[in-house]
This record gives sequence, C-alpha cells and structure tokens, in this order.
Amino acid sequence: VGCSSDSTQGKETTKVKLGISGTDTRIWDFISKKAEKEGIEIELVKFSDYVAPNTALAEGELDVNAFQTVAYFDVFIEEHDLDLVPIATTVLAPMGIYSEKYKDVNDIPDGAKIAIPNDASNQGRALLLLQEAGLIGLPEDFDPNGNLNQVTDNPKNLELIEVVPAQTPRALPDVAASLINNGIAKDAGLAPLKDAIYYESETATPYINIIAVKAEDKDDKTLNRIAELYQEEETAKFIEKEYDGNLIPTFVPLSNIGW
Amino acid sequence: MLVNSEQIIEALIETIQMVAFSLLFSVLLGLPLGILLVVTRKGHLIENLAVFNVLNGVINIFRSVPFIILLVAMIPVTRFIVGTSIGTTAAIVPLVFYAGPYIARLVENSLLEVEPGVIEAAEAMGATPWQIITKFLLPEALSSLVLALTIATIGLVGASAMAGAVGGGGIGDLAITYGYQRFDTITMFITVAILVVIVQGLQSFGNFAAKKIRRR
Amino acid sequence: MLVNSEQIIEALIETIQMVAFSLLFSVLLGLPLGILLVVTRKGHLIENLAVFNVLNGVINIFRSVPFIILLVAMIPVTRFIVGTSIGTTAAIVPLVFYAGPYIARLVENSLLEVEPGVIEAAEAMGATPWQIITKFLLPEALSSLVLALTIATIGLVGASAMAGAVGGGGIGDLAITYGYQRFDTITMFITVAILVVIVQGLQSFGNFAAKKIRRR
Amino acid sequence: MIEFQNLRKVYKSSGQQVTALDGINLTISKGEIFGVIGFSGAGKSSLIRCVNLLERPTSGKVIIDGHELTSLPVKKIREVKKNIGMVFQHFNLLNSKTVFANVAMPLTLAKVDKAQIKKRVHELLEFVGLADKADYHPDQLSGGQKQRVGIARALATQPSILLCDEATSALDPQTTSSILQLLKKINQEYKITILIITHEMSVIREICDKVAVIEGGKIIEEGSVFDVFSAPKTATARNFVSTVMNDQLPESINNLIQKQAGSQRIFRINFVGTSAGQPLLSEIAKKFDVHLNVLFGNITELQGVPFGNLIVEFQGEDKEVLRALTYINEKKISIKEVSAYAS
Amino acid sequence: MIEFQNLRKVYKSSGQQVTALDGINLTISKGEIFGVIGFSGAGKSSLIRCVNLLERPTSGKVIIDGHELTSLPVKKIREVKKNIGMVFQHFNLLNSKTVFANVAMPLTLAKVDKAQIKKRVHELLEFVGLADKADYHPDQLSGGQKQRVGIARALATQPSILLCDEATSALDPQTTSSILQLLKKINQEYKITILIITHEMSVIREICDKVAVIEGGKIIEEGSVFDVFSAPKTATARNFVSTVMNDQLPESINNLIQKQAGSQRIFRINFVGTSAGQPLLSEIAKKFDVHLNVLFGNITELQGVPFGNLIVEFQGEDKEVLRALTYINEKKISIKEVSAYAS
Ligand SMILES: Nc1ncnc2c1ncn2[C@@H]1O[C@H](COP(=O)(O)OP(=O)(O)OP(=O)(O)O)[C@@H](O)[C@H]1O
Ligand SMILES: Nc1ncnc2c1ncn2[C@@H]1O[C@H](COP(=O)(O)OP(=O)(O)OP(=O)(O)O)[C@@H](O)[C@H]1O
Ligand SMILES: [Mg+2]
Ligand SMILES: [Mg+2]
Repeated sequence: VGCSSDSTQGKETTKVKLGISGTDTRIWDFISKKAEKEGIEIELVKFSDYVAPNTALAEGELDVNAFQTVAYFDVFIEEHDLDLVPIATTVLAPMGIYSEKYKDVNDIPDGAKIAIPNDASNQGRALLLLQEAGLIGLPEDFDPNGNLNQVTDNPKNLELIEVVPAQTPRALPDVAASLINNGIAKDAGLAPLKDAIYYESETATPYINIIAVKAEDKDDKTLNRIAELYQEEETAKFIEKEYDGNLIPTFVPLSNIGW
Repeated sequence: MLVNSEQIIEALIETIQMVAFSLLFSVLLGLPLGILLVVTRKGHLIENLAVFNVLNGVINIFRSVPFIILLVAMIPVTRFIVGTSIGTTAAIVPLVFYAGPYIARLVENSLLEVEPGVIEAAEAMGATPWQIITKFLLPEALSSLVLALTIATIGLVGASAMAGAVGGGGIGDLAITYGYQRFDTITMFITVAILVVIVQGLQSFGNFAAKKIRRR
Repeated sequence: MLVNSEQIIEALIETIQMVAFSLLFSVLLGLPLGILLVVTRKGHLIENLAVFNVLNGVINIFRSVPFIILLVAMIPVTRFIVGTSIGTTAAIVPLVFYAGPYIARLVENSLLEVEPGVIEAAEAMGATPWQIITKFLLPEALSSLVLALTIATIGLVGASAMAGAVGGGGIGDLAITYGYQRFDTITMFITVAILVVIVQGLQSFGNFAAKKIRRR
Repeated sequence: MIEFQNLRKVYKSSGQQVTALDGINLTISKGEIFGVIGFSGAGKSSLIRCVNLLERPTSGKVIIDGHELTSLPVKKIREVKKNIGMVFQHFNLLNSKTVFANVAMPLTLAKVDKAQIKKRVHELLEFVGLADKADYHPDQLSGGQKQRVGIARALATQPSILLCDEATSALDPQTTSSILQLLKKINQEYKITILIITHEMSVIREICDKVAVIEGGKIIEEGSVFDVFSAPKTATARNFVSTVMNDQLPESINNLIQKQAGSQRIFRINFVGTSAGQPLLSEIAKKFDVHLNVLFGNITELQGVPFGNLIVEFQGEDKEVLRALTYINEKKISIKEVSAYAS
Repeated sequence: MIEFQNLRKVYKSSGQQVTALDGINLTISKGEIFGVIGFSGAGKSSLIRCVNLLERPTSGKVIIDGHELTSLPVKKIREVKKNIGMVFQHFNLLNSKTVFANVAMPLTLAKVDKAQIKKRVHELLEFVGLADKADYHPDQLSGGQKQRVGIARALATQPSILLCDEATSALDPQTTSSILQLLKKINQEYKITILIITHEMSVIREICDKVAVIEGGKIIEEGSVFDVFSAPKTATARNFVSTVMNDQLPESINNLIQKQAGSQRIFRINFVGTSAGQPLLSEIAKKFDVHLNVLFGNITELQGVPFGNLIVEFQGEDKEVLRALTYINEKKISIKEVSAYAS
C-alpha cells in the first residue's frame, strides 16, 4: 500500500493497486469513487488471464485482487504455495447450461457435443454443473478445480469439448449445449437466468467470488475498508441494477466458504 | 501429473494433424500468394499493380488480426468448410488463414532474392510466366524457401497451441491448460519437452534439406 | 462500445511502446544470433560447430515454447530485468525472447542467400570476420533483412496482443478482451482497424525501404 | 532478318541518365553472321538485348522477320523469342540445375520429349567439350566451362536467330576457334542469322560476314568484314583492325628505322587476293637496283582471301626506287610511303 | 615471391572427384610479371585462388615471401592477404555499394582516412576510365566496366602482389592495352609481383616476363616469354603461340601452294633480333637466281626484340635454291622446309 501526500489539499491519499481479470470495471469504478472520498485511490490493473493476478499479488506487485472464485483461489495458493488470504466475499455469478437446440437438459441426445470452458477456474465448475444436471457422474471427492479426466460416469456418452471460456457462446450452433459462465453469457447477449436451460443454484458456495490479499495484509485498514465498501448495501443495489440480476451480490462470512 | 500418457499421445496426434494439414493448406494458399506478390509488382513478370495492391492489402489485414480474433472472425468460414467451428479439424481453418499470409510474406522475400539474370535467361527463351515461376524462380529460390517453410512450420506449432481456444487440443494446449493454468509442472515439462523435440526435428530437417539444395 | 477514445489512445501508445522496444531489443538479440548461426556453420567464416549447435538448439527451445508459457517461464528474468513482472514494460521481456530467436532464423535465411563470391572478395582483401560481416554480408543482404524485419515486426504486433495476459495492455489486448471476450463488436472492429492500419503502414514502409535498397 | 530503326535506349536511375543507344539504324539479313564491335561501355550489350526486348527500347523500332516487336502482343513476342537463342555475357545459368538440365531447359520449355532431349543435350555437350560435366552444377565449373554451357543452351532448340554477347570472351583460342567453326557450320547448314557482340577483332575476322563498329551508342562504321578490315574509315575501326592485322610499327622497329635514317625510304604495301601470291618483292629485287627489307607486317587470310600488309624498306638510289615504285603501281598494288613516326 | 611446392587441389562433390591441380611446382620471383596460360578448365583459376587460400590446397605448399601459408595462423594469413590484390574472373563486386565504395573497400578495411581514400579512388577510377561512374552501382555497368572496377579495387591499396584472373577478358583491345601498360608501370615503379592468368596469348606477349603453360592441372612448359614464344616445346604451347604469331598457314595459302606445286619449295624463316633488320630477302633475290615469294607470316616485336616468322616460297632451279639456303644458313638464320600440309 503506497502512501503519498497531496500537499495542495493537505489530505493523505493512499494508493492501492487492485488486480482484476477482464475489462469489466463497472463495479470497481463505482467503488473507486466511493473510496476516493475517503482518500483511497484504487488503481485497477487489468489482466486477460487467471494466473498472473495471483502471482503478481504474491510478489507484492498488487495490493489486492478480485477476480476469482474461492474454489480456484484455494487450489491456486496450495499448488503455488502462496501466502494469500481472502478478506471478503463479493458476488456469485451463476454458470449456466445453454442450448440453441434443446429446451431441457434431458432432451440432450446420446453422443451429443457439449462445449465446456478449458480453464482451471471454470472447468471443474462446469463439470459439477453437468453432474447437478444429471448428465455425468463425478467422484465423491471431486475437487472443484478438477478436470475432464475425472468424469466417472457418462451415460449419454457426451463428447465434452474444451474451448476457451469466451468461445463457449460462439460454439452454440455447433454443439448441443455450452456451459457458459455468467459474465461471458451476459456479454454475449444472453440473460443467464432467462436463457440458460439449467444454472447453478445459489448455494454453489465454492464459486462465490472473493477479494484476496497477502496474508500479512490481512488486517490492513485500507484494504479492509475497500472490502467494506464492496459489501455496502449501496453497492449491492448497484450490482443488481447494473447486471439485471444476473450477478448476485453474495456477502457471506468467510467461514461459510471454508476460511 | 494431471494427465496420462494416453492424453499426451492423443494431444501429440492432434498437434501433428493440425500442423500437417494447416501447413499443407497454408502452403497451398501462401505459396501462390507469395509468388503473385512478387510477379505482379512493378517491373516484374506480369506487372499488375491492381492485383498487387489488393493482395498486399488483404495479406496485411490477415497479418494484423490477433490470432484469437481471427479464430472468431473465421467462424462462419470454418463452419462452412468443415461443418463446425470447434475441434481439431475446425482449428485448421483459422490456422491456415493465419499461416497462409505469413508464408506468402516469407515466400515473397525468398523469391525477391533470385538473381535477375536467371529471369532474363528465362525471358529470352520465351518462357511463359508460369514456366518462369515453376522452372526458374522456384527452383532457384528453393533452398531459401525450404528454410522459410521451416520457420513457418515452427510458427504453426506455436500457433496450434492457441488452437486450444476452439477445442483443437494438441500438445501446446495441454501445456497451457494443464501446465500453465493448473500448475502441473510435470505435464508442463513433458509437453514442452515434446514441443522442443518436434521443433528441433523440424529445424534440423529444414537445415539439412536447405543445405542439400544449396550445395555449399 | 465499452471503451472510450482515451482508452484506445492509451492502448495504442502501449502497443507502440511494446512493439518499438521489443523490436529494438529483439533485433539486438536476434541479429547477432542470426549472424552467428550463419558464420559458425560448417565451412563458413568462423566455423565452430560447438557454438553453432548450442545456438541452434537454444533458439529451437525458445521457438518451441508457446508464447503464453514463455510469458510465465520468463517471469523471474523479467522481474530481474525490469523489476516487475506485470505491465507494459514487463511484457517487453517475454516479447523479446519470443521475437529474438525468430528474428535470428529470418536473419539466418537472408544471410545464407548472399552470393559466396562477395565473401570471397572480402577474404581475399584480408578482411577480419567482423569486417566481413559488417561491411559485406549485412550490406549485401540488407534489402532482404529489411523485409525479414518487417515480417518480424508485424509478428510482434500480433504477439503483443497476447501480452495482455500479464497486464501489458495494448490495442491487440483491447481487441481480445473487449472484442473477443466481451462481444463488443464495435471495439473489436475499431481496434482491428487500427491494427490493420499499423500493419499496413509497417509493411508499406518495409516494402519501400527494401525496394530502395534493392534498387530494382 | 533483324532491323533496328532509330533505336534509342536511355537508362534512367536516380536522376542520372545514360544514353546507351543513340539512334541505331542497322539491318542484319537472314543467314548473315553479323559482328558488332566496340569499346567497353559502347552499348553493345544494350543493343543485343534490345533484339529480344530484354531491354525495352526507349524509342525506335526493332523489327524481326517483319514483326515490329514492341508493338506485338506479349504472347506473340514469346513466340518470336522461342526462335532466338541467346548467349549471355554473364552466362545467367541456373545454379540449382545441373549442366544437363541447364542445356535441356529450352527444350523442356518447348515440351520436347525426354528421349530426344537427352540425345540432343548430349550431342551439344559433346560438342562444347563438357560431356563429362553433365551432372555438375554451374558453380563447380570454370569460367570458360560456364560459358560453354551457355552456348550449348542457346543452340539447343536450333533457333533461327542466335545472339551472342561476348560468347567466347572467357575461352582460350582453341576452344574459341572450335566454337566459331561450329557457329559457322550451323549458319551454313541451317541458314541461321547470327549476331555476334565482341571486343575481339579476331572473332569477327574468323566468322563474320559483316561488321558494325559502335561507339557512344552510335554505329560509326559498317560494312563487309573485308572492306572494314582492308580499309577502315574511322579511327576506332582502324584501331580494332590493327589489333589483328599487326599493322602498327612496334617501337623496336621504329628505332631501327631511325638509326638507319637517310639512305632509305619506307613503304607500306597492301596485297589483296592473288597478288599476294606473286613473288613481287623478289621480282623487284631482281629488276631494279634496290635492296628490299621487310621490316614488319603480316600476310594473313580474310574471308578466304589472302591479305597482306608489309612494311618494306627500299634501299637504293632515288631514281631506282622511283622506277620500282612505278612498276608496283602499274601492277595495281597499293603502296604508300610511311614516315618513321607515323604508325 | 610466390612459390608452389607440389601443389594439388582435388574438388570433391557427391562422389565425383576432380583433380584441378596435379602437383604444381612453380616459383614466381619478386617483381616479376608471370603469366599462366592454358585451356578452359585447365586449372588456372584454381591455381591463382590457392595463392591467397581462397581454395585450400588438398596437399602441397604455397609459400609467399618465405611464409608457408597453410601453416600460418589465421591472423597472419590475413596480414599476408592485405598485401595481395586480386582481380576476380567473375568480378565479385558488391552490388549494394557504389563503384566508389567498391573501389574504396580495401582502403576502408585498412582504415585509411576519408580524404585520402577519396583522392586515391578518384585517381584509380580516372585511370580505368570510370571517373563518371563513381556513383553508379555495379548492376548499372557494362561487363567491361565491372571488370575495370575490379581492377581498380585490386590496385587500391598498392599491394605488393597482384593476382589477375582473366583481368582483361571482358575488355576491348585498347582498354586492355592501357590497363596492361598501367600494370607494367606499377610493376616497374613499385616492384610489385604480378601473376596473370589468361587465355589470351597477346596479354602474355604484351607484359609478361615469364610464362607457364598449364594443362590438366600440370605445368607442362615454363620459361621466359621470349623462349616460349620463339621455341615452344609442347604442342599446347605451340598452339597458344601460333594464335598471336600467325604462323599457321591459312587454307587459302595452302591452296595456293598446292596449285603451284612442283616447281617451288616452301621454307619457314625465323628472324630474331636485328637479323630481322637485314634486307635478307632482297639480298638473296639479287645474289641467286631464285624468285622469292613471301606467302605468309609476320614480323612483330617480342619483349622489345623484333621477331619474324615468314613462309617464303623459293622458285628456281634446285641448284640455285640450294646455294641460297647455304648462304642463309651461314648467316645463322633459322630456316626449315615446310610441306604444303604441315602447319
Ligand atoms: N567447386 C568445384 N567443384 C568441382 N569441380 C570444380 C570446382 N571448381 C573447379 N572445378 C573443376 O576444376 C577444373 C579446373 O577449374 P579452373 O576454374 O581452375 O579452370 P580454369 O583454368 O580457370 O578455366 P577457365 O579458363 O575456363 O576459367 C575444371 O575442370 C572445373 O570443372
Ligand atoms: N541498368 C543500367 N543503368 C544505367 N546505366 C546502364 C545500365 N546498363 C548499362 N548502362 C550503361 O550503358 C552503357 C552501355 O552499356 P552496355 O552494357 O551496352 O556496354 P557494352 O558495349 O556491352 O560494354 P562491355 O563490352 O563492357 O560489356 C554503359 O555506359 C553502361 O554504364
Ligand atoms: Mg556488354
Ligand atoms: Mg578460370
């Protein structure tokens, strides 16, 4: 957390580098404005990738990041042996199963092609969703970042095709169904809650998004203040309005997500 | 390690398929384009500035578009040609449109280096443009063309890694999705090692062939 | 449209920064490598098979690794060199390691086409290898080198689009993140159009310079 | 037949202009062996390269067998070119192909069948003395060998016009002579027209029927070889002729003449045709009281006609010398006094 | 001084072997102008290229000023090469540089200062007649002009050894002659050693002190130019000599001889030095009852010495002819009978 004093106004401003993935900055722009009034200047660093924001945070090049689900986060810090912690939950963006050809997941025929995201943070989630929809079976101990190899049961003999997340809506004409994560579905002009033929229930706790910081910054006042600003009612309203209910503010205690 | 040897072999086959077919088609696309870029330019064999400018521009457009966007932009074309926009076969189409114009540029550079005296000799014999191209220009530039194609093939191996975006699979995609995104260092190591072997093999073969042809 | 003109201008500046600096450094890396690849090979100026084989191998390794993986693998190096692993400046390092070896191959191909008689003349004058390279080989291959560098520069513009992965930004990243990932067709169109203009400009300049140098 | 009408060729490059051909008018008849000679840079190559439009004339016409080339459609031009063989000054061989394939190329282009190509190419290589080099590549050949490959290639399709740009410049006299004999033979057998560019007057002497001298892009002299050799009109032509006629007095002879100055007079006697066979000198020595001393010169053959040029010293009394001269003049033999310093 | 000891050069390529030099032993003394002549493909270029190790000898030694080249360290070899200028058969100019820069190159390499380079290069270009082409590029030059650039370049650093591989093959006789005169001049002024490879005997006659004849990679004859020209030992040398000496009977003269056969005998008379200045023929015509007819031949100059070669027909009674012959023999002039068909 960098400090700099703005002598002309005689007021202390604190600079915070916050990493996000993708380019949708609407929520953070909203929060930044609120923070600015309190002397916190949030600099958004945008990544087009799910790896670098975490490594950069661990290396101290970011002060905080907010782009991932807790499931992804848990595995990431374990694999990389990073000393990061979540300080707040943010939103739940339900993933859905979409189709141009079928109205119901049960209509999906044998041997059909299903497009699923190929990245670690989305694939396990997609598989769990498929299991929830009764299309495939997964082992008891399936880890939320699991991959295709772990599918134990595939009664309809579905062909699961891995593509980059942004490709899933584009593949719709070529497949029986695509598993599309929330943000992408919205950007592609789909309404998650309306157009999906199946979507995650609100209790999909592993996929609640979080704000993460280095363990040593766990109690940093500024960073926690930012978390608080996110969890304000005002922000929740903004999100609901701006995202048409497709992004669900989910402010639960960290203990609910295993922290 | 999150992947098994079967997956690796499958990925290897996918890579080979993608590279081989997209190389084939991109040469079929790029070689004529490169030749046309040379022979239609000012003062050359069949000077035609209109054709030259259009080709030059179109090639530039394809060369400008980031691969991932090309991937999307080509979807209708891909669907038209192979019936689907995802999977290994579908990946070949954008790869061809990526590598074709690239090969055209490399071919252009090689052919421009052919000694003008050789073309003169051909013209003096009354050779048709087609004969000049096939019997004079290409054979004289062959060694340089082989090296250029080697460079392009290795470029294709790299680009094929990105074809994972549309479910193309392949070794490179394995390296990215497992090695990079899932931190499976062993998979990453193995897949990168396989890539190194492939590239090393391609380059050695290219060097050898070029040297044979150049004979010095 | 999700982006404003300010963002586009900023991205444009980032692209120019990335391409310009990584071009500079990758030429500084690739040109000597390419020269060494030529002059250390069998029967050439300063034949040294050990050096040749090592360079050839190392270049192949860098050419094998998919760019995104190179991006990660280079992080320690990047941090060592520029002090950070994210942002526009940090993106330059992996770009250099991507484009350097690539330029080396292009340079190799161009230099191998220089007429052996010219090198003979140089040797007969008692020129040192350094003099032969700087005063004979490079000037004679210049036109081809310019075209090769044009190809590499345009390749860098393409690769810089992937630098968004480490927060490098740039027009290409804008095209991918907004145009591709967020289905913002207008931004995609605008950014791609800007890329086309950049590439068209680079290629035209390269063609022009090469023609001036070739003088035919 | 090749005809140049008012041919001009100007090379333009970055501001500079070089007028290589400056209004050439020349007619080369069918079946003729026509030589063009001139200094280095005179425009010889430019001229010959205009015949098959390797250089587009800046203005003027090139007419081949009645066709005005520059106005023909491209396809027709190619047809015409198929009938023109060309030996290049810089060979222009394909390094990627063997000697065999290089020579075979014009035949391959004409889609002659394989067996026939093989036969013809071996015949040609045999002739130019490179039968054992068929599988070599041009960069493994010596300069003269490359040139011979170029010659074989130009002859491959038995063209009706042959253009030779310094076709024997890299060859030793024996090889040159055997190649010139071949050219003469095919000229006579197939009536092919041959245009030879050279700087070697001996080549012209050996096979040409006619010769033109080019200087600064202009034809400054033109005529049958015999006429130009026996009576060159321009200084340049005289220079070239003298290189093969040995009619310049070397210094040692000049010195000799000076030492003995006074008592003698020196004359240049030109014999042409059978008069060279007359024992003229001994006849004079017997008839008149003069001593004759052949200082220098030679008797050679020009297009089958003996042709002599002697520098003879007449020693004796003025009266006797005069009588001898009158006698020679009566025989219609050209005789001219030279001073010791005139060449 | 250049010395070849048992020099062999074998080219190997894909199975085939060509022995280009087959045990060459030759010594070229300092300050000498040494000519090497031979047929196309005889190994001339291979030989000269061994002098500066452009070709590594397969075996044998090349010794320059006492240094055995092949055993020297690379750096030292470079030093030696700096002192050797070379004119290439195929010019080997840099197309990317102007004529000026090409000629300046050896000076640039030697780090001579700009102003001096400028002066020297202009002097050289002036000399080779290309002062107006300084800013041109080689591909804008005619063949002969390129060759002259190559010559100027080779002379730029005033090397102490000059290697010329067919340095005048693309030049007209006048330009050739002026270049040879220059070479002779610098040879005399700076005592530089010049090795000239050529297929033109006239070049050798004009400036060489010594000559070697190479055939099939072997030196088959060697000696002073005068000796080789006046008395060539091998058939090849005789052939080369005859190309400049005009001592072969042309067909027309052969015919002439045959027609008149019977009553006459034909002799070849060689004059060397001052005996060429004696009015021999007229003397004989006066003294004896024979008619002399100079059929053919020439009198020329060889290294400053008049040198004559005449084919003379003696008409007369056997007895008188015999007396005349005896008289000639007494004068120590070489005379030999030739039959109509011997050349
Ligand atoms: N690189 C090579 N590979 C194989 N053979 C070669 C090579 N270079 C030369 N030769 C052969 O060696 C022989 C001698 O060649 P060289 O160039 O020395 O001849 P030369 O006397 O210079 O002839 P010219 O007067 O035609 O230039 C020739 O038969 C030629 O074919
Ligand atoms: N491409 C060109 N650009 C500019 N000038 C040229 C070009 N080609 C030839 N020239 C000039 O035109 C003139 C005539 O050249 P050309 O090649 O016809 O001479 P040439 O008579 O064949 O001489 P040589 O006997 O030396 O081969 C020369 O002064 C030359 O410099
Ligand atoms: Mg010429
Ligand atoms: Mg030679």
